[in-house]
Amino acid sequence: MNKNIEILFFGKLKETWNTNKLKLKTNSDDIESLYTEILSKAAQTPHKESIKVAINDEFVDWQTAITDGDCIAFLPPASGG
Amino acid sequence: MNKNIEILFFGKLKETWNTNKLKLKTNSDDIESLYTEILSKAAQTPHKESIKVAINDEFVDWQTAITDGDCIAFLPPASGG
Amino acid sequence: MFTISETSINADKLKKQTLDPSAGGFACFEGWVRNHNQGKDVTKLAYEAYNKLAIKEGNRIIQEAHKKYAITKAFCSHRIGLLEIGDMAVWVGVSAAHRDAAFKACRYILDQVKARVPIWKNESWVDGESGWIDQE
Amino acid sequence: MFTISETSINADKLKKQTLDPSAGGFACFEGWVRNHNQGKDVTKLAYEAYNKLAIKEGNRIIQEAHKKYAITKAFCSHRIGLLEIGDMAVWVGVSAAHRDAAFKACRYILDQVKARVPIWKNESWVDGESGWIDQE
Repeated sequence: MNKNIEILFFGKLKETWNTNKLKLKTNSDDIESLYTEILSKAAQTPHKESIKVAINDEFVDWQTAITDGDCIAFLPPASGG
Repeated sequence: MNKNIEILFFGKLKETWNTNKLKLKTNSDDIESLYTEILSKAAQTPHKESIKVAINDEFVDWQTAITDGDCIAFLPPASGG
Repeated sequence: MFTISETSINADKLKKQTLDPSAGGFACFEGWVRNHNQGKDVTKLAYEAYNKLAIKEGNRIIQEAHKKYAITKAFCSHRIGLLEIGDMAVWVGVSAAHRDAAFKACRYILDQVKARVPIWKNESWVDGESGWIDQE
Repeated sequence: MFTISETSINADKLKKQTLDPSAGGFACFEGWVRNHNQGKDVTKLAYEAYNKLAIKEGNRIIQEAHKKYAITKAFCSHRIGLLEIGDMAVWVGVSAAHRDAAFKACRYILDQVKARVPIWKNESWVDGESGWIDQE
């Protein structure tokens, strides 16, 4: 089923995807599939193992299901402090 | 040989000897002997193992020789901070 | 409490909030922007945050510190946006009855914030280049 | 540098002396007089020092911290005389390029000062009694 979602990119992942935000219609059922789907839009190959994912402002794991209207974020390793 | 010395007491040792300073003439050759000599003046029995000793503003050990004019200090365990 | 600050961090105010009449120990850490990092001359520095998640995660860390250590109060604030050399980037302060808990909780909060709170550093260098910084 | 202070410790001044343009990390500890210690209600507190030896030993500790850890500057000041509830008794601050050295050196200085510097605490309690305090 088609879902309308929003994707946020942070830090160096903004450069990887050349944007900080994507709105798209997806058939992907979970974040893992969504990530594979959007890899074709990436300018460089991201280091997937270091990426954390969030849905609607909360950390989740890669197997979390996507539902219509979700805001999904891809986060590189934190480098604050 | 007789030596003129000064003894300083700090912290609770002032209560033990009821003074913060003694001037005396002593035949004791080292601090250990001096301590034994002045024990008779103590109001309570001090806990010798916890006492540190100094001569002329520097830590020394109990076997250090006493010379004329020395200022000897008896120090209970530190409790600053 | 964990906060994100878009303007200069007010260390005096944070310290006043952290001190407590019942707590005899206060430990604090400040991180400052310096003109040199990992061998490069830094001209300026920007921090970006995923604000909502950063505030949630930062406050979870403060709560964890309260559970792990016998502390009275703990605050942490992280600056975001464009910072100049000499600006404060992060402040952590903890009050506690005893020094051991104050030190350990202060260190715990700082380490966990650096590792887990979604904030990213972007440096600009004298050679005109800039880049996102990987964790130390 | 280690100092003995017969009046209120000026934490702001000490902090300014400790911060350094090359050091991105600053760790600090403050010990405050509280109205309760080891289960007793404290009304006032006095610290006595063997000044000359305390200053020598305190500065030796600072030198040791410089040898053991990669730090930039370190200061410690201990208050003596009669203190009121709410007064600062001790301040330790360390600047360093990295947080680990700053934290460890700050803790080292505090612990060593408490253990080795000839300073003694005398407390007065609400029951009218007073006494010299043994180490924690």
